[in-house]
Amino acid sequence: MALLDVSSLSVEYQSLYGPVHAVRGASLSVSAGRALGLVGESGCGKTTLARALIGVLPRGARVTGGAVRVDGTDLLRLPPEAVNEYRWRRIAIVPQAAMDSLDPVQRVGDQMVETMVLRGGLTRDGARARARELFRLVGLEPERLRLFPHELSGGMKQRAVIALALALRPQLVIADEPVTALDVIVQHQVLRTLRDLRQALDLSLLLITHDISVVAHLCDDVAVMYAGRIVESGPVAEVFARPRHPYTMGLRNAFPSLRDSQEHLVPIEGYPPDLASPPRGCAFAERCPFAVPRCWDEDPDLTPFGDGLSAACHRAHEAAMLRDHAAEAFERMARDKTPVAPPEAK
Amino acid sequence: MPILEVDRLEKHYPLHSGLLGSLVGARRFVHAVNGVSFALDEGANMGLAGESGCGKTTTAKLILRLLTPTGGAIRFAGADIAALQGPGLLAYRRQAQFVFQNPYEALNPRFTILRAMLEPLIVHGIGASATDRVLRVAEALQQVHLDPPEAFFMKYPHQLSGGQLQRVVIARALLVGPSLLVADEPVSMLDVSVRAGVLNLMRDLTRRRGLTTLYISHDLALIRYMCTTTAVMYLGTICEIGPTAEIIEHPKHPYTQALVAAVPDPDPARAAPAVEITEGMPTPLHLPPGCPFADRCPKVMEVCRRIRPQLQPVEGVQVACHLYGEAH
Amino acid sequence: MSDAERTLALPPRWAQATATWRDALQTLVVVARRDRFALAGLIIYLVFLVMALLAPALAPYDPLALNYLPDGEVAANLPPSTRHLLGTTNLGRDIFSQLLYGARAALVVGFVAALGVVILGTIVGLVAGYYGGWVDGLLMRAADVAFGIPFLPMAIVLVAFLGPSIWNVVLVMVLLLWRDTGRIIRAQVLSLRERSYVEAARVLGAGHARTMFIHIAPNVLPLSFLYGSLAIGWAILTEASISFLGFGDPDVISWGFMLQDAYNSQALARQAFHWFVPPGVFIMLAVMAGFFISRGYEELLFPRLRRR
Amino acid sequence: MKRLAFILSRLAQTLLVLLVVATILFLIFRLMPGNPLVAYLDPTFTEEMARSLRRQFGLDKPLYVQYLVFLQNAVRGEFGNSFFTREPVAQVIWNVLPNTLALTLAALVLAYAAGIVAGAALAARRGTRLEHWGIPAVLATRAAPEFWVGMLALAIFSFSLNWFPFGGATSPGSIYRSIWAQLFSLDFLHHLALPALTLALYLQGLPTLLMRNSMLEVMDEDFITFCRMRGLPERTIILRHAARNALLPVVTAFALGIGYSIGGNVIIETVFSWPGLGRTLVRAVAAKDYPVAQAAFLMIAVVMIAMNFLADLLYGVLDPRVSDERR
Repeated sequence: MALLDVSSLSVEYQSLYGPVHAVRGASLSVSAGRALGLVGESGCGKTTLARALIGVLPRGARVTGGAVRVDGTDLLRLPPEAVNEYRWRRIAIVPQAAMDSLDPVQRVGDQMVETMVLRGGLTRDGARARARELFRLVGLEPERLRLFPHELSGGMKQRAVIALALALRPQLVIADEPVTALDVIVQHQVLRTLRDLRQALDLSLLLITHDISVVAHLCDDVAVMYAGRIVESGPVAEVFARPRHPYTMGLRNAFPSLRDSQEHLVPIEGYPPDLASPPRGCAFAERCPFAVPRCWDEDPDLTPFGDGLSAACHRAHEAAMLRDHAAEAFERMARDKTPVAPPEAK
Repeated sequence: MPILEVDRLEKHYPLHSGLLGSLVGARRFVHAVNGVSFALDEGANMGLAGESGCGKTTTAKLILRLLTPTGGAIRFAGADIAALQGPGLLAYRRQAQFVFQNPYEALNPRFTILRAMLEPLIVHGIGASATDRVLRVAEALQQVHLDPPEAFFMKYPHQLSGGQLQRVVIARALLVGPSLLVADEPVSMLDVSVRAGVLNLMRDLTRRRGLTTLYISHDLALIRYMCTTTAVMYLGTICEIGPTAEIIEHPKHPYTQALVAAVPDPDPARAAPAVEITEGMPTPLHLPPGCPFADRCPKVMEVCRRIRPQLQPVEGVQVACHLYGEAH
Repeated sequence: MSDAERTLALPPRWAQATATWRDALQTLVVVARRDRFALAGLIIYLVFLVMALLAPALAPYDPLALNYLPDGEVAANLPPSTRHLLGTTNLGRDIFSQLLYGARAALVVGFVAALGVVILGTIVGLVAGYYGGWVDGLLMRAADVAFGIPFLPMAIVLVAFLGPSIWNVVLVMVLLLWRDTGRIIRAQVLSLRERSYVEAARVLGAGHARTMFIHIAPNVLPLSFLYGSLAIGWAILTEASISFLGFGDPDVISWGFMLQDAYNSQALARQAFHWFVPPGVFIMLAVMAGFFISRGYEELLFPRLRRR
Repeated sequence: MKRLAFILSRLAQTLLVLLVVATILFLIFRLMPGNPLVAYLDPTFTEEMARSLRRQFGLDKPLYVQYLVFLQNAVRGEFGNSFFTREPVAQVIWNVLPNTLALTLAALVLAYAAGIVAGAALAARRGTRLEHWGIPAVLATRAAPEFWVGMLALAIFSFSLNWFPFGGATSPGSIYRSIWAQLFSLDFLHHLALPALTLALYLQGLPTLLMRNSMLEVMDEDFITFCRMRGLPERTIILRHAARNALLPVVTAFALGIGYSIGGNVIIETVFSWPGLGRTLVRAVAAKDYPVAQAAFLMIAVVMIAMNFLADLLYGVLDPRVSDERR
């Protein structure tokens, strides 16, 4: 059984212009000891999803449906105090704004000790010793526990927040864009620390990022999110080598690669839909060169295709053929600004 | 003759430590740019790579005369731009244009797109009549694939997406007919799926017009896609410069090696060998007399801490590193 | 359609710079619609405006004239009645008429001083924030000094020296109160200066003056407006205080003057609430109106404080 | 070391401001229309007597000499004699200074204690009826003229109900062994109550509104969200993390608030006939008693600037980022 199992989760929040459907029936699962990468563009709902998992949504946002099961228990059905049994003890999070996530007027060490004393039932001395141990674990000198957050560099703050996430020995850590604000070299080193920690502590990881390369680097599985839904998921190597959803195909050609000199980038024409009024059919139809009339009317479900692969596309069964045409089709769409006629399906 | 020549460029900021501090303490300086030299031929393009704080954006702003250098010279078509004033400066501003990192901030929120685009025409007195100017704006918008242009005229920046805004910024930069274009992280604020469109557009437009282009980015993959030449900056100096392919495939300077190795690859099969260096660039405050990278360098030698290495040709590129020098 | 035709089909406003003033008024309407308190503030100002304009027509008596009873006695210390709606002062002056005339002083002082404060503060803030360096240092040290001067004592001393005139009161307020607006606008300009569009204006060839007044100023004017509506309140309050202390213009009837008159004429001991309650309420309403409007405006500008 | 440098640089700035304010004061009293002696000189004085008086007050010397003498005297606390009572000015000032400090500090402490609690409560009750009407009510206390509130208080509590004295700081005829005995006597506190409460009512508006805004802002910060994610108890989050950070701007306001409150004392002291610096200033200006006016003004400025400086230091202690700030 999966450690974390999210099914058909929906979250909406109130804006000045009415409800925004940030997450629209997203499903994913993380097995014990595995790392899942959740990739998507900004505004696709991945951060809202993460905050729903830890049970701290922004003001005005609420879960409107679905389930978040940890070891089979649905957290959304538990009373608030019972959720605390899971929060931080089973699932911890390294939030997106890790740089600003520490109280600026308190020493880093005090914040760690506070968490361990109030949430983990440790004594102050025990907590202090554990804080030193955790700092060493994430590659920081224990002396730095005495510093204030503003006295740490960006990479150090990120590591301190990771140490804080590990404080109560959780099984699953959610890391929301853990390296986005960091420089390339620091980024690389923090990612490696995460990978080492995963092995050393047998952690499960849910890594949220917009950067496909980071997922490829660190994760076993990947889930691709678009406009509040998971459109494709499966083992990393399989999904990137043989994508079944046109969005994933498009993304593959939209990134420059450092080690490929002869490539030609192909953009995905258009922009993600406005989630205040999501389209009736497939949210990607507007930007998809392969859209057929059915796509505009009917939102496809995430359907399993064996080997742990799933995709939400009406034409996923023709994926191999679509893949061959993908670069050319996206290119033509970008040039003509109209959906190209889909290759004939038989 | 190169159209743009940057010669031992320096920019030092005095560090403020209050009224009293400036009275008692010695004045300290941040060495943002510390002796950068390179030259660009007409129509050439170059990428300036490096981590944040390495001085790449300061270099760009110096070239655009948004800042004035504290040392060295920038020559555009042979003339030093530091001395430009009044009409001379205005003429230079028609020649050198900038594409900003953050398109959401590069357009005045209180100006409509049309008004924002008319601004450079008004300032430079381009266009015979109001109608003529509007037609020029329409044409420029069409060139960046914002079609039909008049649909965008009365829009305010917050009504457009990031990709559209960056296209407007590019169109506005090209409106005055520049010969040099500097782009500072032109797509880093954009969604991944629209980045490729903006990059392709910039590549097409600059090539077709034969523009001299300088791309500034922390993203080596982007530079590889856009540029034939690359310079890698570290702590205000260029540590390696040469043809892009050579620099990325066979980096010479230990810093370049670390930088290249740190870039994750979308293809999990091609993991790069790791290069160990310590985390975090120091602030450019106390510059050591020797190589600026010495403190983090895995291959540091005794000479590195004494003598600052100069750029010298090594296998088709130029490298500032004692590893490749004559015996010391 | 040809390009030229398309251009001509554009609305005539196409070349307009920015519609700052129209924006400000439109925003005011939006604010009033969203926020009932802001609407109340606007209505209060409108009522006072009508009072001030029509005071001679509405007032039943000359506010400074001594009134007599039919038997020839001075009509002093009368309680409210139909003849004298709010009674009379100890010298037999009609309190209701004084109250109406008082709106004139309040509005003139409030609006003129606020305008002066905002104009001076905005210009100082723009120049200091934009140029930075020693210009900024000098102007901000000047603001420090202005903050180091005790406001009301200085106002009293200056008015005492310059002579008790309503315009001196206004002048003193402008000289001393620009500091708040100046600092806020400077901070805003400093943050705007970091925005690329200000650099963009420079790269595109705009000079310093053009950058400051065409590109930056429209973006700080909403803030000036906000501080302006607050300053109206402060100015009315200050004028009342100065009058109460006896340094006001003796030829102008203001609410502060009425309160001073009441205080010095033992109205408290006589429990003449009809005399000293109404002017205080009017001052309070005028100041609150400014607060309400600025608050509604603030919530629109800084949505983080929004109540929802 | 860094902290010492911070304190010294603030001190230097404070002294500079004080010097400039003193200079402005000097210039106002020397250059304004009407020589300071005009009020003193009787038209019946002969030219000879006037000249000797000018010499006596040092007014025959060049301006810069007068300025230096003024500064020297100011530092030594020498302000000459009152034009009217002939008392030494220093004596006049020292007599009333404790009253002003007692009134101001009592009101400030009350106002900030109440304001911080009320502001936090308003923030916690966001979107409720309490907030909807509470804020306009607080605004009303800021908008109501202090002297008018004082008049109402006097009319109701003193003249009508007879609970409090009509004014002054002590009952007529009271004699105390020392200034401290006076300040802590019941009689003094009885006199102090009404003016201090009136002033506090006016002053609490600023901390209340600021604390509320600041709390709301802090509660939206990422580090508070992170505390929630860690499952910390709500009490801990609000008291240990949110309130402490939210207090920072309130402390800054305290510094500026002191300025307004000391200035505002002029009003409160006049209404309640409180023998303090403000009332002394008003009476001296009205009577054209320039030596007293000048000294009272300078003293008010000194108290205000000194308190600003202390508030600055307090801020440096509360926020570790400030004293390290490098710009």
